[in-house]
Amino acid sequence: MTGYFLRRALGALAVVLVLSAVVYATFYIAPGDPARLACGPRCNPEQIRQVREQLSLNDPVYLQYWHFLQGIVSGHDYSTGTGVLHCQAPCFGLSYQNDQQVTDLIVQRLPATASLATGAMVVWLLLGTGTGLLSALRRGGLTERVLTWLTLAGTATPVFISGLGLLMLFCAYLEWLPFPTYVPLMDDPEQWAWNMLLPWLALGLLESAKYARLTRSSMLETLAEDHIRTFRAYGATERSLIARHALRGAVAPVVALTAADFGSMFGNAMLTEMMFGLPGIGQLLVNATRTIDLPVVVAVVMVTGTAVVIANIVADLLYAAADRRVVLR
Amino acid sequence: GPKGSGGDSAGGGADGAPKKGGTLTVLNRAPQKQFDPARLYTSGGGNIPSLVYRTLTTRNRENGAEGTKVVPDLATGTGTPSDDAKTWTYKLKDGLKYEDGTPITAADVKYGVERSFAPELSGGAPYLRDWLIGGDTYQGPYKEQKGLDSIETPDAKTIVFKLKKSEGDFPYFATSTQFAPVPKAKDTGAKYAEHPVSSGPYKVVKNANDGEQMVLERNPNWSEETDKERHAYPDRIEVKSGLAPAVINQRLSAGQGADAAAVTTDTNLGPAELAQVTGDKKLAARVGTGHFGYTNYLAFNPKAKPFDDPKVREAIAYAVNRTSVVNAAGGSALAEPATTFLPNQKSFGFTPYDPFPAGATGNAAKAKELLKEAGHADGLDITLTHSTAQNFETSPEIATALQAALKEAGIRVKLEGLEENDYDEKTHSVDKQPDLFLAHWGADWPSGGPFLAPIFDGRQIVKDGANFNASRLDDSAVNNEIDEINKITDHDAAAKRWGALDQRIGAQALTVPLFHPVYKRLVGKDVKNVVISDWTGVLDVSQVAVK
Amino acid sequence: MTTELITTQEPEAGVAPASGARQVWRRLRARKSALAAAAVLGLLALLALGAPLLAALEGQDANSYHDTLVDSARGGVPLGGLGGISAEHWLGVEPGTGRDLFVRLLSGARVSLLVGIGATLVQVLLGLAVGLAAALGGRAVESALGHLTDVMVAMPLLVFAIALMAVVPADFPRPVLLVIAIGLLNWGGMARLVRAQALGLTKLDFVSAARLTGASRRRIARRELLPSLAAPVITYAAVLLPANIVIEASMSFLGVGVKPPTPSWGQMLSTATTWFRADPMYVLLPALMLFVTTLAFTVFGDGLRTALDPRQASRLGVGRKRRTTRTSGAGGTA
Amino acid sequence: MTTVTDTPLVVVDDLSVRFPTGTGDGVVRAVSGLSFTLASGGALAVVGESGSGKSTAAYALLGLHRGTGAEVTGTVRVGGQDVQAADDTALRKLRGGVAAMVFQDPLSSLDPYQAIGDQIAEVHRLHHPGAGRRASRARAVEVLDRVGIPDAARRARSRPHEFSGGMRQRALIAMALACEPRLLVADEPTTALDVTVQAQILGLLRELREETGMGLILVTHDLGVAASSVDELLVMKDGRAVEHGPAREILARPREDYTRELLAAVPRVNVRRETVSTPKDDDSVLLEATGLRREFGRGKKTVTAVDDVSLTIRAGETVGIVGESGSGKTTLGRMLVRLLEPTGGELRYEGRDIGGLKDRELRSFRSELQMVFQDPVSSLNPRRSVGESIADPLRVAGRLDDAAIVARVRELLERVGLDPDAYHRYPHEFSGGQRQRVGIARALAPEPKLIVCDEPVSALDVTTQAQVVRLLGELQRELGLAVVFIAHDLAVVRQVSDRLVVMRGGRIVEAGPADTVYERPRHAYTQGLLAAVPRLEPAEATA
Ligand SMILES: Nc1ncnc2c1ncn2[C@@H]1O[C@H](COP(=O)(O)OP(=O)(O)OP(=O)(O)O)[C@@H](O)[C@H]1O
Ligand SMILES: Nc1ncnc2c1ncn2[C@@H]1O[C@H](COP(=O)(O)OP(=O)(O)OP(=O)(O)O)[C@@H](O)[C@H]1O
Ligand SMILES: [Mg+2]
Ligand SMILES: [Mg+2]
Repeated sequence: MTGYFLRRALGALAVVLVLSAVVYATFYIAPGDPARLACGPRCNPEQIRQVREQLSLNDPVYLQYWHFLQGIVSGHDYSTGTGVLHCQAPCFGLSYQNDQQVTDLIVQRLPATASLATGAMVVWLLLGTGTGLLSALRRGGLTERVLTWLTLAGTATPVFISGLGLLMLFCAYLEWLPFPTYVPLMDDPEQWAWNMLLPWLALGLLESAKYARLTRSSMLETLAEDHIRTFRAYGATERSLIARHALRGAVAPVVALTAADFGSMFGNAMLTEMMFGLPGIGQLLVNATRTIDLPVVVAVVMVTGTAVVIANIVADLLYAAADRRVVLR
Repeated sequence: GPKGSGGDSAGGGADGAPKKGGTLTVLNRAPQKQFDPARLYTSGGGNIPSLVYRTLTTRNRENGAEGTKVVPDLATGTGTPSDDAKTWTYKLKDGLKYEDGTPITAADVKYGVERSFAPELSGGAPYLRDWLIGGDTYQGPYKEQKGLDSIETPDAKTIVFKLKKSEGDFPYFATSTQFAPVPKAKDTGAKYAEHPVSSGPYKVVKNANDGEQMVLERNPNWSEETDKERHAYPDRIEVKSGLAPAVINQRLSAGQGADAAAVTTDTNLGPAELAQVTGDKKLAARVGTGHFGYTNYLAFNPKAKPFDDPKVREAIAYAVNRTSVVNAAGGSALAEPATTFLPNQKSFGFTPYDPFPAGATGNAAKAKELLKEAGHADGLDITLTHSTAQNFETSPEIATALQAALKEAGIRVKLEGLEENDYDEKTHSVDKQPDLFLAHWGADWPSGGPFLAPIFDGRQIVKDGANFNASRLDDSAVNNEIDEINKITDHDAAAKRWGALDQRIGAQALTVPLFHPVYKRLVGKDVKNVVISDWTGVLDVSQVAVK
Repeated sequence: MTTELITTQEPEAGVAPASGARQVWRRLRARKSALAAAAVLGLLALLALGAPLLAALEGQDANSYHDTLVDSARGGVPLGGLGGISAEHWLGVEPGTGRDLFVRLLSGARVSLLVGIGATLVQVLLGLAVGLAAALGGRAVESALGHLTDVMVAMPLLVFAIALMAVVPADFPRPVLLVIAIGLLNWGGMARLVRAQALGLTKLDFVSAARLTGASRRRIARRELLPSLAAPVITYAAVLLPANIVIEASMSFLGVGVKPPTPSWGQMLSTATTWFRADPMYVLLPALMLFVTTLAFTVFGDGLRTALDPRQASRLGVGRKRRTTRTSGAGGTA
Repeated sequence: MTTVTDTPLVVVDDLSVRFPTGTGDGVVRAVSGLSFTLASGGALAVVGESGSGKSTAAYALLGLHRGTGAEVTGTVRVGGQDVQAADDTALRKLRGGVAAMVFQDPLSSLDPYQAIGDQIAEVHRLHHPGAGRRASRARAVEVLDRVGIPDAARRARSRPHEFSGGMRQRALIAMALACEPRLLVADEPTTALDVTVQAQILGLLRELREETGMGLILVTHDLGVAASSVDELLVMKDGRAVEHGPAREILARPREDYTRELLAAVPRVNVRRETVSTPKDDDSVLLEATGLRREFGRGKKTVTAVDDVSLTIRAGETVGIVGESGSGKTTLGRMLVRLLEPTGGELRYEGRDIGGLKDRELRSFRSELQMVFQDPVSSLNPRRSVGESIADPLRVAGRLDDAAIVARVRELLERVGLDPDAYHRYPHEFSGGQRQRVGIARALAPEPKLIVCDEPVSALDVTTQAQVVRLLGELQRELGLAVVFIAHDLAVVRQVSDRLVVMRGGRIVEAGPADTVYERPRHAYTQGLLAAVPRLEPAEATA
């Protein structure tokens, strides 16, 4: 087990490193000059030169990247002019745009994204697995058909359509809900929930379709397994068959996929965040991409990449825990 | 229940005299990423920043054209010029205090200006560097502690600026936040923006999420006595940004809960919202209209073929269909057709003229004729560069509108859409500049100088920085005239000369002016005292009352 | 571990049900929804292919402005009901510019289909190449490709697409670039699926038998594995295709997709979002087109999946797992 | 324990089961017109080849076809209850309460997530609703103890994967016992087990029957198993009963041809091989393994599948390898043809060390070492015609042109007893035995010197098994091939081997001329193996 962990952790590290290097290289060759963008709309050459020096943009790219990595491991000192700013490890550097610590920027954005991902996860688990189970149990019936079509429609609706629809319906026409603004959970849990409701629904609905289908097929598969037949042959009721024997096995892939999806939400909920103006990681990334704020872009990609990799490890562990037949190697 | 989902809330409505108190909500698109006075690049000291930073002078907080005037702020007057407007002297008012009660001194203003030279605090306008003696090499007070000699503070109340050349517009520029005082003892360099020391009516109590959430509260040490311009009615101002424009306008029009007392300082009504708002009397009453000195135009590189031939440029000027361009820019309510490069405002020196009268929808026949004269009887193939951003200014829609109009005149246009950063870099680079592209220019203050000089002054052709003189015009007559006008300290007199200069340049068809944008802004239903000056074109947040 | 579905109708257990094209067709035909979806897709393809013809029939083109059809003073809202539907403009005009919506929607269909299908092809090819190489290659190749796949999967697609769009010269044709970008960035899932399936197949004796003939790896991959991979790959491709269409729309929505003035549904939607009150048709039309297209592809893919392999239909998740294998318990002997 | 009444325990009258097929409107008649009765306490074996409808008939006894779409006609009475007419509640009572079923695969038939004791307790509580949780647990331990699980109280807390195959099968039987049913239906309860374990389970069933007086219906394809466990025999073919009567009688004097055929095909472990092929030349050593080793996995989890095996194979001889499941037979066989690379030791083919050669280096003599695989389904590519599969080695060799290849393939097909026109048909169009013939043809195609047959007949019916074994013998003699014949069935191996190798835990425990090993086994393990083989002769069966 320790060996497995060690290997996976090393693999994860490699993935994140490669990812960051690729990002660095890609953005390095992208047009646009970070110094000019940081300097402001009407910088003169002297100012640009100074800013470029300030941001160490004159160093060769590998050196810049190396310093960036160094900062992550051992922190970095920056001059603020009047003093020294120590950016503690893991230090992802300072934003080109306004010298904010990238680590802070990300930490500030995490709650919104985590709120979104968590809530959406609850939605898709409740809705997705719920409808999935229902359609598995009512297979062949009208309920199943209706649910199948609903989930198909769900997968076919991009978040910028469903989100728009929800906004129009609940905020503009019915006026049941305010236009969402992010309220931190700690400030006011109730308002947090009300404001997150629509983003949760929009993202959750999209994902729940996938989960409904997965749950259904997984349930059917499990119900067809031999050990279910055993208990059926001993006179167990259909309900107890499902509750006591089928559910656990059927849920294994769902749990594993949930973990993996939760991880990828950190990078993939971008559209939802843009749609609803949530100050999350995705929004940070899109904005940083547009201004070639390299430290921010690379840091966010590393963080989201790490989230994906860790989530995949967790998913595998959960899968192994839920399904005894799985062997980790 | 969700806060503010119920439609109506208590509130005085928009009529009645404005009173102090209440909370104003500002719903904005762009977060206030920069808040350091040295790094801000704003016309007239900005909107939110000017609530916290007082400057030597400030813009007149009045509606319309009155609002383009410059008035004293920290200083007793708008500045005393001497030596052909090369030296400017200011005296500070009495009783000026920071939020912590300490007095504001001339040295603080000097320090504030000097900070803006520090590369750590990049972002501000370039004028100080170009104007102040020694400014071109000065590296800011962190590297060069002895300061800039061309700024003198003979006593605690007096500050003198020594310039390389005459600048009659200095009082206008002194409205920018670089002229806000910064107490040296409280300066934390790059981190100053986190806790700036307020000299204005409000102080920053919260600045979170990279400027997305800001909360301002009254500064107890600000006194209305010394500040005739800012009203500061609300007790508290909450800025929420990072919102989609559509959401901002929806929220303003719905006006639920706190949104009833909300405004926006950066989001216009888009065409779609305008269409909706104009259909609703109540909403229409809540729309303010503003003009900001701004021109969208076609820029040529007259050094490149075929635009080196004035006839070709003129043909294009004749062929342009300003009606469809205006429609693509949001319709006649949001854009006014332009034939002059200067904005259509008196303060800029606007002199109406139209050297190539094309009418509302273009004059294809005249264009064809000119082309024929230029030897392009079979038509002409050209490339038009634009940005792919959906911004109603340099956007593909406008490019397509032009493409369609030029086609009538036998000019086949190939469109080249560039990504925003790419577009920005290419169009402002001497080497990579496209030969024909959609461009725009806005004024740093309402005067002809900052409008014409960067675009047509030959000495402002920037080799390895941002170049705005796309036509690379380097005409000593024009350059001299610019210098001459800059010596004039009487704004009205200068404006006339700017207008004449504009007309003279316009005849060369170095650009084809297309339209001037118009800003429509929606405010919450409880918002009173809406003031929109022609300086900024947007609602002045320092005048708004919510009670 | 082979677990059979209760609904299994294939008496033979084993690798995969032998399914000739005829059987697949028969099973596909039995599903009305799949047929309906296929009809919709066929219609769509026809519309997309015949777009120039239809435009000529309507007498409009995608980029002509009609200043007189919009109310300039009111932000350019189309004059007339239902977004300006008329005999000349069958689906009305675009607000502001007055461009013909029918032609623009059709051109959008071309882009969507082209990018969707093209990107899927790239993904399939890359996925097959990498997956097969990983399954057949040595330990080093396998782990290198495994990590590469991990990197691809951990990569936030949209961000890279945004960066890529900026890097590539402006005159490179955008739809082609989109095809390459989406294809290049999003093949991880396919590679994992192919690898898992191929690994499963290589454990089967017929592959051992092929090795005994002295066949090279490439021959084994081509002759023995590819035919059996067809079903799962087609099935997964049918899932990827609508997803790719949505990605294209999302990218255009974010402004990094097809370059205007070339119309695309996502880009229309992004400008349309503000118009939902003043001109609802402008939102509904592209939204509906996108929805119907993805739905049709999804439904058809679903049908195809069941038709291709009724037993495997429910087991698409396989592709995801990398380092876990299901084995029927390694219990000892008595 | 059970009240013995005059009414028979099971009455099946004119039972037919039909399955609708997925494609088209055809139906599969799995069982047609089956009738039999079983008295209380009686034991009946249902035998027949694969697909003859044995399981389908057994399922009908518990009404397990209900709700699956199968069409069941005729009457089935179990313990007086009409299974067809019973409502859901009555049916649930019947299942487990009156009749309990033991399924074939002991691993997949248990819930992998729950402790075995809990599963048994759950089943007990289903039929004793009054019993408390604790009482049910106690009962579970009791029955586990009864079926011979050592330290039952502790092992009741184990999960299925912690049990060995035999223990799992015992647990399944214990589960049935927990409900004290009057009838035990066992569907191939021992096919997944080694002979030694099989013997134990059959013994257990016998004991239980004597002790509790319950009836037994044993479904099996193995006549030997049937002979040793029951008094009555029902032979099925194509869904119909072919012969029905006392076991001894049928075995001694089969009346029907089919039964006779079936009996004749059963390999006997105590019958010598008729013609012993003598190696052509005593010195012509073809393949020589010295201290061969193979490990799987890394670190602590390393499994040594084959350990220090030395073996010589001479041209033209047949070497049999036997051993229980997991003893390393397959691994050894695959190493011999270099499908697997040995971890250690030496492997010499015609004097050349081929143990460490790369795939590329092996190519030149790949064709000389061939293999026939166990599973006729997975050993042929379902997407390619059998002709193509057979032609493959010829095409790779590239010596013949297309027409010559086709001709040769047709010749080979004919040689293994198939229609030459089968060239263009696909594997699924063949029966198991035919597919195995295709596999043999493929192995023969490159004219090999050695063929390793890895359990080539274990997946086949006895009748087909006999045909294939015969074919292999013929070919070997004709072509002078060396054959390594791997099987767990000692009787089958005896029919073909000149020499015999007995493996256990990866090592060779005994090796020698076949007859010597069979008749005078020296190693205790070999002796145990031989003793556990079920005997067909009634006299032996009861012994
Ligand atoms: N669910 C089903 N649907 C369709 N056909 C079926 C089904 N179950 C069994 N059959 C068919 O019914 C016939 C009898 O099957 P059954 O499983 O009873 O045979 P068996 O004698 O038990 O064989 P084996 O020894 O292989 O277990 C076979 O032809 C089989 O293919
Ligand atoms: N690829 C593999 N990876 C790990 N362990 C393996 C592998 N192949 C075989 N083993 C292990 O090696 C041992 C010997 O396996 P092998 O298949 O050679 O046995 P066998 O005698 O052929 O058994 P059976 O009669 O069941 O076919 C077993 O413990 C098995 O679990
Ligand atoms: Mg059976
Ligand atoms: Mg084996």
